[in-house]
Amino acid sequence: MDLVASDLTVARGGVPVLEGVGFTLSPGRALVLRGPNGSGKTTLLRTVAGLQPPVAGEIIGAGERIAYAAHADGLKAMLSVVENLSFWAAVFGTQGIDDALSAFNLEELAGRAAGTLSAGQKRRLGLARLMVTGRPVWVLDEPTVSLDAASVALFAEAVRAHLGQGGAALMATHIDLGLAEAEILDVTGFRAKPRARAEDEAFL
Amino acid sequence: MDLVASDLTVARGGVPVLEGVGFTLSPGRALVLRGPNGSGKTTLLRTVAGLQPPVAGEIIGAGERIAYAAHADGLKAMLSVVENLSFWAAVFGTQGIDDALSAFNLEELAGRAAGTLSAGQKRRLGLARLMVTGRPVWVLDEPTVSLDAASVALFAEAVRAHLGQGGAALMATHIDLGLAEAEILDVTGFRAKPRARAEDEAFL
Amino acid sequence: MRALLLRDLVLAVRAGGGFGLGLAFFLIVTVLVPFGVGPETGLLTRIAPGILWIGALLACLLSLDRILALDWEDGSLDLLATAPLPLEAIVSVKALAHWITTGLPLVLAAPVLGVLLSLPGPGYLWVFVSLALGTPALSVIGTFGAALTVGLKRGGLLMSLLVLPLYVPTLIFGAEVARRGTEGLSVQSPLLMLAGISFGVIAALPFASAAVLRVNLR
Amino acid sequence: MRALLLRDLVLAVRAGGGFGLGLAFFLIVTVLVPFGVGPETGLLTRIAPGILWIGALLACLLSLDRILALDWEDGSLDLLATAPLPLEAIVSVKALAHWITTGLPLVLAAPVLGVLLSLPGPGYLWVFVSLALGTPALSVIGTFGAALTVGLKRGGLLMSLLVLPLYVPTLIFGAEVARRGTEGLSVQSPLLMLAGISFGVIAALPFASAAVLRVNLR
Amino acid sequence: MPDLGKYAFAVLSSYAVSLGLILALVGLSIRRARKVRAELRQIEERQTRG
Amino acid sequence: MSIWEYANPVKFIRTADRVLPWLSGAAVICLVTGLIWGFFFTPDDFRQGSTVKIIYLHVPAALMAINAWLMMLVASLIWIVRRHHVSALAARAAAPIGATMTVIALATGAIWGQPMWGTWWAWDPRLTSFLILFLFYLGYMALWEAIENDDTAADLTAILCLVGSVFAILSRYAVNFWNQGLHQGASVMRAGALAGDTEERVSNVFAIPLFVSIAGFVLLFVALVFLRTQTEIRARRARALLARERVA
Ligand code: HEM
Ligand SMILES: Nc1ncnc2c1ncn2[C@@H]1O[C@H](COP(=O)(O)OP(=O)(O)OP(=O)(O)O)[C@@H](O)[C@H]1O
Ligand SMILES: Nc1ncnc2c1ncn2[C@@H]1O[C@H](COP(=O)(O)OP(=O)(O)OP(=O)(O)O)[C@@H](O)[C@H]1O
Ligand SMILES: [Mg+2]
Ligand SMILES: [Mg+2]
Repeated sequence: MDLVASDLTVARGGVPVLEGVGFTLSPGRALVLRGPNGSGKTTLLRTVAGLQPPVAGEIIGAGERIAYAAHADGLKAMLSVVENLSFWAAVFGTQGIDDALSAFNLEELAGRAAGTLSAGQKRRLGLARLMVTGRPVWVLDEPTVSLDAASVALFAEAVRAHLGQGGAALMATHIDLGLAEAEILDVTGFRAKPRARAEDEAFL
Repeated sequence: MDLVASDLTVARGGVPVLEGVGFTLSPGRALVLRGPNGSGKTTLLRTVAGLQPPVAGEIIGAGERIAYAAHADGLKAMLSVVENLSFWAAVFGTQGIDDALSAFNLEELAGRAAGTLSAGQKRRLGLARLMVTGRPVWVLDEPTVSLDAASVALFAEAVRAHLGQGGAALMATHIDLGLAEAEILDVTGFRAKPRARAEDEAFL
Repeated sequence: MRALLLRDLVLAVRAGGGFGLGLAFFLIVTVLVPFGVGPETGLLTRIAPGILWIGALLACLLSLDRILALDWEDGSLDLLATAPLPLEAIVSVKALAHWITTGLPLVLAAPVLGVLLSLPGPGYLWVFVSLALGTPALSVIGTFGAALTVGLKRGGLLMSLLVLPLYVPTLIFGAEVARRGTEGLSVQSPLLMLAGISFGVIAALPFASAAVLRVNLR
Repeated sequence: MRALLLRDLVLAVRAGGGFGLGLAFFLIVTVLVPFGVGPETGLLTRIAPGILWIGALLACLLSLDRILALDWEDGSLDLLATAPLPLEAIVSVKALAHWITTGLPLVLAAPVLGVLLSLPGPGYLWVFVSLALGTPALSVIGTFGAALTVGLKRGGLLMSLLVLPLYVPTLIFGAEVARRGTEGLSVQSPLLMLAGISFGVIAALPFASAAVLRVNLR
Repeated sequence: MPDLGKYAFAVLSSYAVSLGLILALVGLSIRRARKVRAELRQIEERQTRG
Repeated sequence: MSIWEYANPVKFIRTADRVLPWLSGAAVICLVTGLIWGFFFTPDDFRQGSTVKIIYLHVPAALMAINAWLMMLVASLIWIVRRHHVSALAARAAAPIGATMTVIALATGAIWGQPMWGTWWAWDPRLTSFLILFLFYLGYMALWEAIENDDTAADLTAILCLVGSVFAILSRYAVNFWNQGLHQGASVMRAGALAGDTEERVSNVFAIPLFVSIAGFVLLFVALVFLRTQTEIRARRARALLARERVA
């Protein structure tokens, strides 16, 4: 099933930031969003993930199919790496976190409390969470922040495996992800024309 | 005055992570720390910035000469961009934030509350803070995270200007900073030999 | 859902927050009151049931911000919202976890602390019963307050402000049950009201909390 | 230092935290007490000075975690520690900002809230005086508690547990001044003790707070 | 058994409570001491061997 | 040879292993003698009846509750000044013992108060200051538990202990002042009870078993501190070895 966004207008803090965005993401494909800082990539991803409603346009094939990873990793500092992952596995009703651990080279850190990991190790754990969701569409906001080259390669590997199994991925990033096969969508062209806050329209 | 670290051992959570680290940073020079995730770059920078004492070795020429920028930007979401910068200028006893604003292209955002900035805009503000400290040695932990290409160029520009005025910079990063003239120090070689937590040594 | 409940309980224990501390706060409020109003036994006896109720209520109130704020800050709440659990279930489970870690210990401790305030004989039973019936309502209402203020930086005090008026009916009937019971009067009608509030709130409020949370996540 | 004070005050106002809410909490505690202990005027009159003090103390306590925790979380505290201000000055300024945003409004509001509890005539003056003298001590002691627990995830309740026993002497002498003054007795000796505690604490405790903070930043 | 008169309950219960608390404290201390000692020995053995 | 040698963990463990049997033996002997003597072979007081027998638990526990805090204070100072790990761990080890003693003093006092004063609890200065002491113990132990890094925890709890001691003394004065000035009823009752008791205590019949029992409590405290400190050292060592293993 494709993820289709058509003629989407998304707003942040009430101000529309992107309009007329449309794309189709088929199983097995990856789409990378690009655009300068503040162009609205995070806003678009949050909308696709269903965390905020679009101002206009519609999104088909999202909802329960999406696994979202934001800037913040949602890790509990007091729980160990394994406990953090198992929790998310339980919430999403999947079994087995071993694949996720080995995919992101976390076996050695398995027993460590998440709060004592370095920035990059935390990020790896945050990404490993995607694998235990069992969801087909990954929506990722700057996934490789803080990762070293080896970890970026691990990530690219994991994404490729996911695509190979018929999954799809939608990512925002400023740097190279090492995913040559990904299509690129530059959001700069969709910058919303200056106008009032969406909710104020009734008052104009 | 040089910043000299000699035979430094630094520990995180009581466990030594790097040992025998030594470097000299002269005015006008930049030093980039590299190393895989969890190798101890953040720990080393915190030690140099004086936030934690070294386990062994010494650091000369640090202390009051250092301006530190960590993963967290220390921004107040409720204060505007100008207010955030002015506050730090006042704390460090310097005047004039205009240079900092223009160097990081923040003029347009000047009146916005820091909480409503996008990830990259926040980061730019965090970096602009360095310029108002008036301190000669910048110690930066992954400064370009979330920045787009244009902003990375701005940052490189600012660092170059700082070096040109006799400043120095010590940075940890995984990605290219666009600073060709920087020396590189790979911390991988200094990995501490496995041993117990520093404060537990009495117990071994 | 079981996983969420278990995780919240584990976190409450690990983070050194849960069980012990709500209790300790309750203890300390009870201890402070005599310092404030003076050590006279007669006076203390008269205000004992009311003070115990107020103490329990405040202890509950202070721990409310743990319900959702932590999960909000580290991004778990966003992720939970995209997980295959209805938000209504999530807020209910969170309220339950809060009650187990905070309300339940308070209920068990109240009779013991009654000693410090020279609570008279029958008081022990009725303070216990009224708290056992009332604290679940406090947790559920508190979850609603937490959901309302979750987006705000340190909404702590604002939340107290919003939640306290909502706590008033529960407090009035709960304290009334405790006070009347202590004085040996009939407690039937306030007891019925208290039970009514509790069940009503447990049945209906999670929907409001979930709605509010959905807006806040937007 | 002036900049830090100003920033903290501005933040307190903007974040919807400071002035209004400590006050509102105080108001609500005062309002809850009659619901808890019953509406009898004679009883309320007698406990009024004590309840006002306890209310002020709790309102203070609840806002303590704003003193340092926010700055810790967003990294400002690390940055401040590397700034050219001694940590002793930083904690003192933070305590002062806390007093201005929380203690001062409480002092001004207490006489007004006294009306709700049927505080007798001379009580207004003495509640005011004792709170004016005592709340600075509460802020400074509270800053110490905040510094002790700043590294801990949600140290909030632990901090209450640590701080409350430290508040006991201030509370006792403060409430004693208020109570005696209200009853028309001599207040000289508790007043002196209260002043002594306040000045001693203001002079000495910032050093302990700074030491503790330095350990926590390590 | 001495005749405790009407205060039997008070005296006996204070002895019971106190001795109970002391024994609990001693018991817990000893149990933890044993456990930690065994744990440490195990770790030491493992490390000297490995 | 200096006393600081015992600040070496290994040396401390060895010494503790050597003295512990003797200490605990002596503690058991004194406790059993004192308590059996007090319980079975002392006469009833003419005013308090058989309740005087509670004194053999109540007073030693009360004394130890205070002395344990003093010991923690000294140990904390040593840690702050000389940074001997054993000292910090000894303070940590003593806290639960002190807290238990406080609870015993409070519980026996409360049980005693019921027949004597007709109430379980009165806001008498002495009782009140013990309650506050208990809170200090709770806070101190909670802080130790809450902090993960051992050295940080040692530093913070040591400072808390210092500051807490000053405030504990202040509280004691405050509480004395507070209850005396205000209240007649309960304090009259109390003054009588206590005055009568102090006179009784002069009598050797009560004093000797009391002293034996106090000695028993002191020995018990010392033995437990040795044992628990040893345990803390071992636990710390185990953690250190595990950490090393993990890094390796
Ligand atoms: C008839 C009743 C009581 C008598 C005769 C009595 C007697 C005593 C005596 C002789 C001491 C030792 C004094 C000293 O070492 O300075 C003492 C200490 C103490 N008692 Fe009681 N007590 C009574 C009831 C209570 C009650 C009801 C409580 C608490 C609930 C209590 C708590 C304490 C405490 C905390 C101490 C230690 C205070 C200190 O050493 O300064 N006592 N008591
Ligand atoms: N809470 C808010 N209120 C008002 N405006 C906001 C708010 N949050 C973000 N914005 C603005 O909305 C725009 C889009 O932000 P968004 O975070 O989507 O950008 P982005 O493309 O993810 O940028 P970055 O690459 O820096 O992460 C930005 O101009 C930002 O300043
Ligand atoms: N609080 C802590 N307790 C114990 N160990 C920790 C703690 N924080 C970090 N560590 C460990 O210390 C090591 C060094 O961490 P540090 O953050 O310095 O790495 P880094 O080089 O900055 O890595 P990154 O590139 O991922 O940011 C890591 O192995 C990490 O797991
Ligand atoms: Mg973004
Ligand atoms: Mg790092």
